[in-house]
Amino acid sequence: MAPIKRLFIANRGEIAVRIIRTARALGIETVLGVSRADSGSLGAQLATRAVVLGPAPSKDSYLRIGTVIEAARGTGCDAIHPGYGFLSENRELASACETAGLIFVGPTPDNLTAVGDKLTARTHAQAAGVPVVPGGTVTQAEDALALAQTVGFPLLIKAVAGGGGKGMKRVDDAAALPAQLDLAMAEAEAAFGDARVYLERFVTVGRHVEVQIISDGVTVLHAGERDCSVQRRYQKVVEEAPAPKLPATLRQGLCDAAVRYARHIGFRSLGTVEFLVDVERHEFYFLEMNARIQVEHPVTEAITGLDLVAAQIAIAEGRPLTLTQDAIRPRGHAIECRLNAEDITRDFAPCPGRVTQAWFPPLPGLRVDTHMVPGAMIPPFYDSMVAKLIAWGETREQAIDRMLTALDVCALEGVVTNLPLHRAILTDPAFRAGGVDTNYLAGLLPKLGDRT
Amino acid sequence: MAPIKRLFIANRGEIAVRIIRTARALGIETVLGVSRADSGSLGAQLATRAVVLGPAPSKDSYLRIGTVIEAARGTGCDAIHPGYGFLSENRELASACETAGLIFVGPTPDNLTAVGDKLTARTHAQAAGVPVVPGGTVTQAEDALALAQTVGFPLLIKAVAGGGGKGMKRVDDAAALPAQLDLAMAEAEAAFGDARVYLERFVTVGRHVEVQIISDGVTVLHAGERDCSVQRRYQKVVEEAPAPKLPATLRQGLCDAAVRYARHIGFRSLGTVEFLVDVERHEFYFLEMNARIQVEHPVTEAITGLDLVAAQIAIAEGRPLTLTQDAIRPRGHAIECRLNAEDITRDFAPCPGRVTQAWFPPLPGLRVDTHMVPGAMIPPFYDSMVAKLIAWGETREQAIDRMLTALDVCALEGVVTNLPLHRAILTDPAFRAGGVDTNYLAGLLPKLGDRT
Amino acid sequence: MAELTRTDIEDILKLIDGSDFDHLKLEMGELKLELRRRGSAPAMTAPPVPAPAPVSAPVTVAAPVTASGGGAEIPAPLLGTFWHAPRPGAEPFVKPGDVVTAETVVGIIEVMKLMNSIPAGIAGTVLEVVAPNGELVEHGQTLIRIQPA
Amino acid sequence: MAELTRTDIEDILKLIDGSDFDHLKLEMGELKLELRRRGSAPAMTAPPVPAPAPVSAPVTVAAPVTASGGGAEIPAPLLGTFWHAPRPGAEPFVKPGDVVTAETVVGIIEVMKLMNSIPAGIAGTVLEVVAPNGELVEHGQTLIRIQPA
Repeated sequence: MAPIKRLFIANRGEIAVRIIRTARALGIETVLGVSRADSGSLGAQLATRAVVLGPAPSKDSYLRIGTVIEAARGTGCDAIHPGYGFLSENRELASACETAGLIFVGPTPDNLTAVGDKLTARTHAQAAGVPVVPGGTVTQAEDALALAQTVGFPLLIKAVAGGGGKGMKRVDDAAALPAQLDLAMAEAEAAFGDARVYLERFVTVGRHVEVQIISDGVTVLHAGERDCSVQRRYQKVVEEAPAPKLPATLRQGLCDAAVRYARHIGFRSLGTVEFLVDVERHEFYFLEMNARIQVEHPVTEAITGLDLVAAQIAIAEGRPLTLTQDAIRPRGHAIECRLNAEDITRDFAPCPGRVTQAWFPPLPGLRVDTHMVPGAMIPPFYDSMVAKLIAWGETREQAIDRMLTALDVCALEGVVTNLPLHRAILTDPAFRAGGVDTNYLAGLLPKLGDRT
Repeated sequence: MAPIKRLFIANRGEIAVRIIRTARALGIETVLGVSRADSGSLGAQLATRAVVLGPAPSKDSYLRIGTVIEAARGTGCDAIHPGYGFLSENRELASACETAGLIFVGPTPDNLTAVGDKLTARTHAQAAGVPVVPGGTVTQAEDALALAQTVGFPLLIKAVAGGGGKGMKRVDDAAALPAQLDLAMAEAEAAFGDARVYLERFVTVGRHVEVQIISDGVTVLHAGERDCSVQRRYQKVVEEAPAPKLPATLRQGLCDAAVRYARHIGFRSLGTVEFLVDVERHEFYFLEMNARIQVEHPVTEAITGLDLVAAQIAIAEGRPLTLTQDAIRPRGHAIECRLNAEDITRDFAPCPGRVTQAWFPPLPGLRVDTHMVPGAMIPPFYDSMVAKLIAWGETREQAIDRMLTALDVCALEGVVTNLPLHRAILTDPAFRAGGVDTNYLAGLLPKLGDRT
Repeated sequence: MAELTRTDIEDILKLIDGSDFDHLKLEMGELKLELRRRGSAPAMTAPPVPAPAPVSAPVTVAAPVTASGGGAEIPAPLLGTFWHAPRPGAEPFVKPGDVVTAETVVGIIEVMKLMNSIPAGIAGTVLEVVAPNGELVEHGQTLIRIQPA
Repeated sequence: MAELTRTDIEDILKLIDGSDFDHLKLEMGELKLELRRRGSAPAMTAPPVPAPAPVSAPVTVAAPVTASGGGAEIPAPLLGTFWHAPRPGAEPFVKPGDVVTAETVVGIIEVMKLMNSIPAGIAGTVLEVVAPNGELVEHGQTLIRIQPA
């Protein structure tokens, strides 16, 4: 066990502040590596020390592994916390930490390899008995109908040699299959010189549900699930815990599968196993595992009372988990809104600039993770998230109402934000009913013009 | 019923921000009357509009009734919220509002008269059957022993014509009474030309416990009690709800008595009935009623989930209470620390100045009511309170631990504060055991030198 | 949110004092700072620096300061309703071009039916009556502008 | 917490541009702003204004700027360990008084065993080697000061 005394934070924005918060509570000093553009940020002010890694562009600062290692060593740090995004799942950084004698506050390099690419991750899932989207390769037309029996309809035909959705065909019933298959195989042959196609179940109504994993490599715990189905172009917008209207057996199945997966790969740290829940079939499929703290971790913290960053640090220090599965008892409901500096009336164009006012009301049950203060700069170089509002309530309805109050009362001036989008979602009957799927937001957006 | 559209706030500091918070949530516009010294304050920034009432000294700005009325009318307000302190319990302001056709967000002028001076308030308590400190006037030595039977020992002898503790004598038993009484009467005769003396029970071990009243003039509810025994020179430092280690019968007795008192005087608004709890005798005595929102109201909000300011506004608008006593179900424990800009190592000298950093961590269960932002000025003209930290927990211990984390993690720089005092109290075994009396803090202070 | 602290202003003053410059004019958003070395300006001498009320809020200052257009601004000594004339329909106390002494009444501020006469406080010629008739003036808000004699 | 925004600085520049002054020196806490009209200064001409990184943090700027003591400050082009000499015990690349060209190597910055040679970037005379040997330099931190030729 190696207690961390001085932690290098290789990140920025709200997550840097979030990590500093827990480090301060644990009596750990912090050094924040910042780009020039972030040298005046709240994180830089709150850290024990801030060092400039390089100029504003991420590739010249936040993404430079050597610079990060050098900065951590040169400032006397004994550990590196990578936050999320940037280098957080970079195997090379984790390995460089080992070489340099630094603790990487994250999983082992081997863990990162195991979850690093989709195909490897899927193979591990199958080996662990975790369901994946049913499908398979077809080389001859006669095999296809047999496979289609298993996969079900609708299904997708993809060229094995293809990618990026090119030449994908949706088939809704068995009658249409032979003709579509012939066509797809001919096209694949013509385009890639390889006629093999892949048949995969097409999920019409899917929900994005993920399970929080906490593991010291021996004890593997889950802290319940989060529903992140409200997405725009695969970007999560609103998250909540627990997942509303999820049948108990499905919920338990997800959590068990996530633990099974983590145990199978010998995962050691915080992580999240993401699933696609097939609403019509009451089934779920493994999507991927994120081997880092996630943006939406606070909704889990809100219902469990855990400090996930503290748990992550303790695991990195080599402490065995004292927490037990029974001691994790979720209570109430929590919802998170990602406030982004973007203009929803101009196709969500990012709106960098200087914030003139940033005040969030001290509402009971509300937590705001932000790096915004009056005068703070939102640089154009990074993502546009400026604050995460997390509302907790005894019930889902109470949590939503609290969030609406928070949105009404908060003052964030000087930049345009997506606050009206959140208000529209939270007042929308379909969302309030609970359990929307990943198509939901795309369907809501066209109606926004009338309301906002 | 007259819905308030635009509310004039005749106050400053954190309570101005607190009132603006609820007004924003209710869709009510706000005008903040500020002194010149406060024209750049957070409240002035967050209010719909701010007007300068006058120069910095309170008597030339916040305490000017005519100016406040004129400012409220001139800015199109239909109501005035007086906050706490300043004009909050000023009968003249309440009357002037009536005359000017403005809603006073507080009790009626008659209510204010009923609680305005100690003697009237005590008379009302007796009429309402609410216990007061036992005592009575003695004109002859022979009556004294009989009265002393009722009052009990120790008791205090005071000259009726005296005041301010002058010539007070503590008598610990009946044997000592005759001689002390003779002496006291002779001294009173010599000093004031009036030999009459007053005998009053002396409470050796007393706790300050108060009950939150919410009344629309017809329905009188209580929202439980608060313990404010941690005081320095009658200034509350730490408050909590519920009162720890208070026997259930005593708690019920306090709440019933408070409701009885409020009902007796036809009280209509938010108010607090303060009691002295005689720990050794398991009795309690009426002290006074505060006819306004109190500094420590958030601890009640934290355990009940109520928005007391919203309730106060609704009552002022003439809405009958829809809340019922049964619906108020306190849960968990809450504690409040008043962070003051004062130097506890220099006899609590106020430390006005400019705050360079003001950051409070978004800890679950923590609420911070403050008007501090980086660059905020703490003027030397008013009280030195800069923030109220309110921590809620399932248990008292959890609430205290959360508060300690908040104190460790928060960053309030540029001015000296009493934060070390709060840390000392919250880690002190006697306080953690719960149920300290009003002598507690005076006893703790001398030990602080060694610790801080 | 640019804000200068008292210390900042003092620092600037010290720098200007130690320099050869006669005139500094600084405009930063809401803040206008104009400094003129004594003797160099044609108008009245400026007071060293007004009291350091936070400059970010939309609040004018009370002490007479040099206005960009020249002349001294007479601030409201208290909050109330400003009246140009002693009663409705009467002639205003002053109008542009009038010559006043420090004692000349230039208006009335009413607070709760109490009428407060406002003297010019400085001798000169009225340039402009700034605050509208019958409306609320805040403490420190400019009532009239006077070109000092 | 005094902080000037980019707009503020541009406003100040505009004011100075429109004035007769040749030199403005402003010190506010951490911030030092020195402006000299082109042609009036004996030293190198100052760039219009450095990139507006927030000025409150204790971070020196990267682009060469006029130092109060005169001379140009050569900033670290990247973060790493700064070495005065090519190897321990060897003579330092440069010392005060040395005449350098823009290509003269003045030090090495080591990042993960990779040695990056740092050229002076400007011809002149070395005034001071500012950054200590063998210690971490941040991106933009001053390495050495040079009196331009």
